[in-house]
Amino acid sequence: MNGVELRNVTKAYAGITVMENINLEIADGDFLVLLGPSGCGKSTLLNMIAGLEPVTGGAIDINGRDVTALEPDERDIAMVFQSYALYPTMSVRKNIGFGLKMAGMPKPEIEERVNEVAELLQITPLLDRKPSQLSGGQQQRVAIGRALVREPAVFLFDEPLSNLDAKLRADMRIELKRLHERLGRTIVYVTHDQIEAMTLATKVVVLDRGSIQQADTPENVYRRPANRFVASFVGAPTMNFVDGTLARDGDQVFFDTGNGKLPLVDVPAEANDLVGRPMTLGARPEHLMFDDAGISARVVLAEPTGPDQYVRLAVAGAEMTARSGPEQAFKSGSDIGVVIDGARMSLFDVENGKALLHG
Amino acid sequence: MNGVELRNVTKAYAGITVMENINLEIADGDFLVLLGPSGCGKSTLLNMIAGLEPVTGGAIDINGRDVTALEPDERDIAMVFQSYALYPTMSVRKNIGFGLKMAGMPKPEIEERVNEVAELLQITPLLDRKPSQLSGGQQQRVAIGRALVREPAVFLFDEPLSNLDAKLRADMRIELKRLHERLGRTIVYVTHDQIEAMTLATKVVVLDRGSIQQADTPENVYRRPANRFVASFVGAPTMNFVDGTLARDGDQVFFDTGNGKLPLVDVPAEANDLVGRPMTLGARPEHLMFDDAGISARVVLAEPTGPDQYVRLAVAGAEMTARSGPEQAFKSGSDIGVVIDGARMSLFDVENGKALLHG
Amino acid sequence: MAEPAPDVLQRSEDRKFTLKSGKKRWRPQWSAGMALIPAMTITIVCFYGFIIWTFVISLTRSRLLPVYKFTGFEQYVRLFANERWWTAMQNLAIHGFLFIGGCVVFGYFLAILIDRGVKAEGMFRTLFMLPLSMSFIVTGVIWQWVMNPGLGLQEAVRALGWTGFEFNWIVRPDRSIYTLAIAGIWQQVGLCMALFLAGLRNIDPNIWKASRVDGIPVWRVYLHIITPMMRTVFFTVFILMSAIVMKAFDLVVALTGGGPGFSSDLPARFVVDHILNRQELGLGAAGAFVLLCTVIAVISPYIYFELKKERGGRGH
Amino acid sequence: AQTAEVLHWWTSGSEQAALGEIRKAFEAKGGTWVDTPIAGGGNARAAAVNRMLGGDPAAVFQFSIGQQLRELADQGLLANVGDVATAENWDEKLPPLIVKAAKYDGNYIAAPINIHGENWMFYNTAVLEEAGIEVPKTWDDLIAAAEKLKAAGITPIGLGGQPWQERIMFNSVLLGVAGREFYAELYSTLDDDLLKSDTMRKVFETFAALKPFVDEASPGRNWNEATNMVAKGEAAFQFMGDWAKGEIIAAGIEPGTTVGCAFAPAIDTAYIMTVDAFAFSAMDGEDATPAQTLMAQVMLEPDVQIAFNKKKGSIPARLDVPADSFDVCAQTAIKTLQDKKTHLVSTGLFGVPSAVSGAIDDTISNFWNSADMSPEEGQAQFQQAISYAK
Amino acid sequence: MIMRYNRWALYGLLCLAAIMIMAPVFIMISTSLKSMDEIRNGSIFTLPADPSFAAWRKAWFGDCTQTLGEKCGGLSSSFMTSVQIVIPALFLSVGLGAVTGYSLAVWKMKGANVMFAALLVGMFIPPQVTLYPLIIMIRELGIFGSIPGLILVHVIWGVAFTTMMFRNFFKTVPQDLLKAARIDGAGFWRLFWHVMLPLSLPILGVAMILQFTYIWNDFLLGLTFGGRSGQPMTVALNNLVGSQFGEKEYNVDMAATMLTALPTLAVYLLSGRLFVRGIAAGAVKG
Ligand SMILES: Nc1ncnc2c1ncn2[C@@H]1O[C@H](COP(=O)(O)OP(=O)(O)OP(=O)(O)O)[C@@H](O)[C@H]1O
Ligand SMILES: Nc1ncnc2c1ncn2[C@@H]1O[C@H](COP(=O)(O)OP(=O)(O)OP(=O)(O)O)[C@@H](O)[C@H]1O
Ligand SMILES: [Mg+2]
Ligand SMILES: [Mg+2]
Repeated sequence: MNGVELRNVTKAYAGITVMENINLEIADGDFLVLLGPSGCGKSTLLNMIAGLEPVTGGAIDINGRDVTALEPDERDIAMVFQSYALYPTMSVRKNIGFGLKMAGMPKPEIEERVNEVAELLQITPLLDRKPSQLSGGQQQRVAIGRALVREPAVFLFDEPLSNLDAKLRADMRIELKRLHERLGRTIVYVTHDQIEAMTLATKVVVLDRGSIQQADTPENVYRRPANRFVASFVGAPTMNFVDGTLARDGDQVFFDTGNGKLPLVDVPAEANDLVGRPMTLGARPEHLMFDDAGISARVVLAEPTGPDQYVRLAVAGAEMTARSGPEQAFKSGSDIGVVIDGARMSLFDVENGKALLHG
Repeated sequence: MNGVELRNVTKAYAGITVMENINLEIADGDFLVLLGPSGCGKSTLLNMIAGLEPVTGGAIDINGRDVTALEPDERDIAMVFQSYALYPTMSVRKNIGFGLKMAGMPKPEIEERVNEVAELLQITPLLDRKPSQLSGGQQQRVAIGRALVREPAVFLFDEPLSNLDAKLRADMRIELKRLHERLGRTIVYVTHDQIEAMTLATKVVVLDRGSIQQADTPENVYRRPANRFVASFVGAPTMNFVDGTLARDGDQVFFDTGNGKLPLVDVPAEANDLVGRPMTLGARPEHLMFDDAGISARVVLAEPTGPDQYVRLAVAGAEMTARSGPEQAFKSGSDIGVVIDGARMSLFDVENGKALLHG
Repeated sequence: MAEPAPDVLQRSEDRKFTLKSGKKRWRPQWSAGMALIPAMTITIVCFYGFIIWTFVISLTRSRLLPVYKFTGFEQYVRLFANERWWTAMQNLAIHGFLFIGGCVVFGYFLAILIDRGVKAEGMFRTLFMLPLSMSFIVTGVIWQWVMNPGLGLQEAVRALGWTGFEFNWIVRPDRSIYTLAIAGIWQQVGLCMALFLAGLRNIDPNIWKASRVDGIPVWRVYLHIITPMMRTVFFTVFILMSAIVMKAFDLVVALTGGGPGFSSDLPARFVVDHILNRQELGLGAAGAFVLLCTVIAVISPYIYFELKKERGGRGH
Repeated sequence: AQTAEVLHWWTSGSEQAALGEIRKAFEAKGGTWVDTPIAGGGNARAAAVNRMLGGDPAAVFQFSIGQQLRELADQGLLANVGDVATAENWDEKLPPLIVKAAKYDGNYIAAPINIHGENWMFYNTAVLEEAGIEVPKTWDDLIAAAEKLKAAGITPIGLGGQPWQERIMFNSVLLGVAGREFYAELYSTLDDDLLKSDTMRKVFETFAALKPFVDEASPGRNWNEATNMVAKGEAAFQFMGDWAKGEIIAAGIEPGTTVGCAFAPAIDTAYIMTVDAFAFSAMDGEDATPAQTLMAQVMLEPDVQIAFNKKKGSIPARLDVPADSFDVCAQTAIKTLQDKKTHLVSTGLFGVPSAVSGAIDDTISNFWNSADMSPEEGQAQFQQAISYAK
Repeated sequence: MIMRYNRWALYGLLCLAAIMIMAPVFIMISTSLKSMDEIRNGSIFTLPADPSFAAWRKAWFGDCTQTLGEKCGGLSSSFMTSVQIVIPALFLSVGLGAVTGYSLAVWKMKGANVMFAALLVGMFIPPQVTLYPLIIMIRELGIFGSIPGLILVHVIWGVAFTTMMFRNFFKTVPQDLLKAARIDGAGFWRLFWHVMLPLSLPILGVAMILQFTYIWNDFLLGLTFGGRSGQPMTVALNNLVGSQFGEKEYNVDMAATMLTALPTLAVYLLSGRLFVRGIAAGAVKG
């Protein structure tokens, strides 16, 4: 198989297991994003693919070749680091071309390839500068150039945009996306920014404490999180969670928290089986809808962000966030009616957090 | 007057002027956010208020007292830094109490106030740890505690959340907002993250290259930017800009880019005066609306972010971004009709970028 | 929210702790100036004052004791006509080059070896630094033994059967200067190793990862990437070691006594010998002054470097 | 309160024992001796001067007599012990050259306590016998003998390759080749004509001819190791001062038996003297304190002179003490010195200004250690260095 | 496999270096355990046939049968003097260096760089060269020939080095930390005492170790400025090993040398790790 395959990969540092039994297939041309909180093992996984960290157990294939015992430069990969890791004393040109030189490529050819890559990344005018004379965004571009020029089968990115400011990050994100579309090469990309994950990925892998929580399309990860961890990690503001039971009053389905009944609309039929069972309801802010017929909620705080407005509500003994347009005025302390979009909600097992149903 | 007042403040480093003639009034209890690109002078301004950098010219009043010549600790201010700047060798308790100790407060009283603040910030269990044993978010909380305990008239924050990851940043943001509401103390807050600016501020000051571009409520800064710089800096994805002329065809108003006519709906009456004059149209992504009756636009790229979807469109010779809900499917290369919400658009002078009209 | 605000939210009425009365207060900058007084006094009086004194004395025919009868630049004429002085200056160049170069090369090499992630790193590190605890006198005494052709290494190797083995530099006028470098390097290589090791540890580990992905052989990474990044460390080592070279006195006395003849003499010893033993204070002072001028010529690039670097950046 | 601090560089066992004799006598007379030993003449002299400059002088300090001592007196740093000297009539009892060096302005500023001879030749009698060699009387003899010894696999000359040792050998050659008058005149006038003379060139030629007869390990060697070479029969000759006797005795040999002593080959008889002396700091004013006076007096008492010098290996500074209790070498020396024409000064610690002395050491050592330097070049350098230094 | 061989070569080289570096020390120790006869007749590389600590005893206590009265000439008598010199001199010179370095690095004063550069020159002046004016200065201060005078001299010749260490370290302290402390109302001294000094512990360790070595091993300054009462152990060592015209007892010489080096040796053995960490903390960041 082309692409990358991890088979039963395990990793331990000094006897402490940090990654257990990872199985993952990355198809050729995929843009795979590894998402997860700090310390969950994203970098470790990436380093193992790159060959920078030996695996403790299991095997890694790249383009159908078992590379588990190979050196990084033999694996047909390239890597971009959060700290850029440019060679500070070399010019941009040398930074990009050094790997080729080491591989014994003749000079004119190196020159040509460096120029092509520079053209592509629009850094031709910077080629003779030192990294210290570049801005953060430019440095990141050079780092990408250094990876690009190797024309590897797989690109590995470790939080490449974290050191950039918000505006630049958004721009670079779009550039990366375009680059992927043009090159069609496999990319494994680490981030803990879920906007990046959602917009860039063709496949998202959510990690927590060294194990894979969900590996799916961005849409599914957002819409159909496999468990409560994924649901809470993906999405900002975070999903609202309340504990309670599903109840039915004629046609109307409620979620009873014990302190009030949240009305749910458009609930799928499968929910009937779950009535009466204690569980956790998850509802994203944009799926709370204002409706005078709904349960009465007290406005705690309204945060206008420009295009939207996030409203903190005290409802049914819980605190929840709803999203609304920027126009509507919310007065702190006033009351408003709320219903929940049952067609978009998620229900989780109270015990193990597994998803029971997605609306 | 209570609050902070800057009168004709100028700052030069080694003869190079970096801030010119800044006049700014910060009312008592305001949450003022300084927003601007890197290097525009936000930190410099904050440091001048704190007394950490001497002003080159002008004067600064805090609570009606001219503090221009005073030392930082005499100014009745407290400051929180991006890097937290906790004293690495002191326990959390000592970090928080250090300022009081320096001011000669008796031990039991210090103890009491440190405990109160710790209680408030929910860091009581951490009091005996060293900063290195805390997570980023906890460190930031301690840094805030250190400021809080001084009970200053003005709090100064220099990008306090930039070093935190996205999730934590969102949580801390809400906490800060609450804190401000409870304390009612004046806050001056530096950031280059416009979401923070929008949600936290009662007043936003946008700086560029050492001068104030706009000082207004967050809503006005977003909705009625004073000039093109402010319009482009605030908002993500950024506002769409196209150059052209306003044209009228009967009831229908268009914006003619030379390559096509963008239909505008609900254009305010004042726009009539501007017809025919060359100018720049600014329209935010959420104000591009899909309407089969509109101008035909080609879909370049669709980026689903979870709750929303950003669609890059090639239209009338320009590239623009529109926002839509997550459900609608956009096929790259397909065509779709678009109109612009004239009631929300902004028009800018081509030459100096000043706003001519807000819809 | 109706939650009652705790006390801390009310500003204490008693604000005297944070607000002192408005009158002019003692400024910390003044304390900073005051704190510099002792060091500044030492610098002006002891360093520069004494240099000037040395210059003044070099213009006199002082012998055992300073006498202020000026004879113009006669001492310099004598100094420059003195073959021993020129040998010493030439030796300074040779020794400086070999000693500093050796310390840098071997220190860096050892640091790299240790940095390759060896077990028992602490043991090697400590072993390499042990000679540092010895004085130059002791170092000289030990090496005098080891290098003595009749007693030391040469004899020992010959006793093992290699009768042709020769290691008699210490008694050869054309080689004895190299023995100073050997003993000096032995003593100081540990410090250099520690400095370099610390520098290597400060290198961003991602640089290593990047170079592995690029497939760069380890030696080339050190040569082309790491070494240029360690410029400040090299500079620190250079400064520390050149201070030692300039002051080299004890080692010469203990190891070769400047000999054979004066073939391994160094300026510092020349000067001290003339001032303290020869009762040629004036001549010694002239030598000292020339030596100090050499010092200043050597370290002024460093001074310039310091000033420039700090004007450029703005700290952290 | 007859307390005197005595600063000296006699730290080895025999030196300490010798000095102990003076101390015993001093304490017997009611003095209190405060001992400050500092090893190494250079160190001790520097310390003595520095302490004087620093206002914390040692009352009595070992120093070399001659010009540098006079310079101290010039600065008013010394006390004179003229009263003792007059009372004891030192002028008569000490060799005139020493008297001259110990005086400043007609007053004694130091007490010379012994005389070491520098032009001694020690030899291993067994080795000479085995090789069938007589004790050489001229340098040519010596060179001929050395050739033979070398062929027999014995190091002809045991030399400690340090400048001062090389200079001792050179001065012996100078004396032996040019004669005592030349020697005396050369070092008292430092005259250019003499330095450039043919005689001088012959001296350098002879000296250069000795180069092949030392072993490879010679440079840097301590004198006592060289002495041991002679004692053990590894080397045949050593040209060294009479202090070498101490080392010979330490090796269990009585001087004059297995290891013999003779003057270095020479065309006439002379004794190159070097003197150990103690000077007196001005504690308050020019005049010596009672403790200093007592010390000066004790040091030159005949009994003390004998006891001290026997342990030290030197001969008394006073030429009027009985010689019979000394060893044969010392007796020879004492006898020789009765003739004032034999009195010569060493260039080491007195006799010539220390700048000249240093220049001599430097050039001699340089010449000795430069294999390819011709005698002419050596002579020229010698002359030039002296003319710059004087 | 290649990795395996590389590893062997690596350890081989390290061990070789270690042996070369340690060999002279072993020679010293083994010689100090031999008798004089064995030294005269054997090679310096052979191990002592009959190890004996007699030489060590003699070096430490001296030989009372030979010497003049009150002192037996051993090192023991001056050990305490050395300690009395080293401890105050160490604290004062490191303290002064810390304060000066702090003041130069943290408080952006005009001319701080010039002053620093000027001070650096002091690191290159051989102290012997300016002995006379220093003697006169110390005399005028009325502390010549006493331990305080000697301490002052050590402070003078140590200040350039310690200042450099501390200044370079303090330059790496983040500006924000200093700002925070100033807002907290910490002035010059309190900022130093409460914030900077605790921060500088690693570099303090390095400066202390090196200064300790320099001061402990000093001979000339002790000889010149210590007077009679302030003669450090190195002077006693010199008296043992440095006499020009006496007999040589190499075993005692070596034992004495080892004894003199023991305190510094111990310091290095105990603090090797601290040393590298300290240097890493800033001495080399320039
Ligand atoms: N060299 C190492 N030795 C021991 N433990 C390590 C090492 N490197 C990483 N770990 C541990 O492995 C786990 C995963 O670390 P990793 O760096 O992969 O996290 P991450 O997801 O990249 O975090 P971040 O978002 O902060 O970069 C962490 O618990 C970490 O403490
Ligand atoms: N100490 C200094 N010396 C010289 N120039 C300085 C100094 N400090 C700041 N500047 C300059 O002043 C300008 C404003 O800097 P400032 O740090 O206030 O920017 P900022 O808005 O805080 O940027 P950022 O978002 O990167 O923190 C910049 O051009 C900067 O280069
Ligand atoms: Mg990571
Ligand atoms: Mg800033």
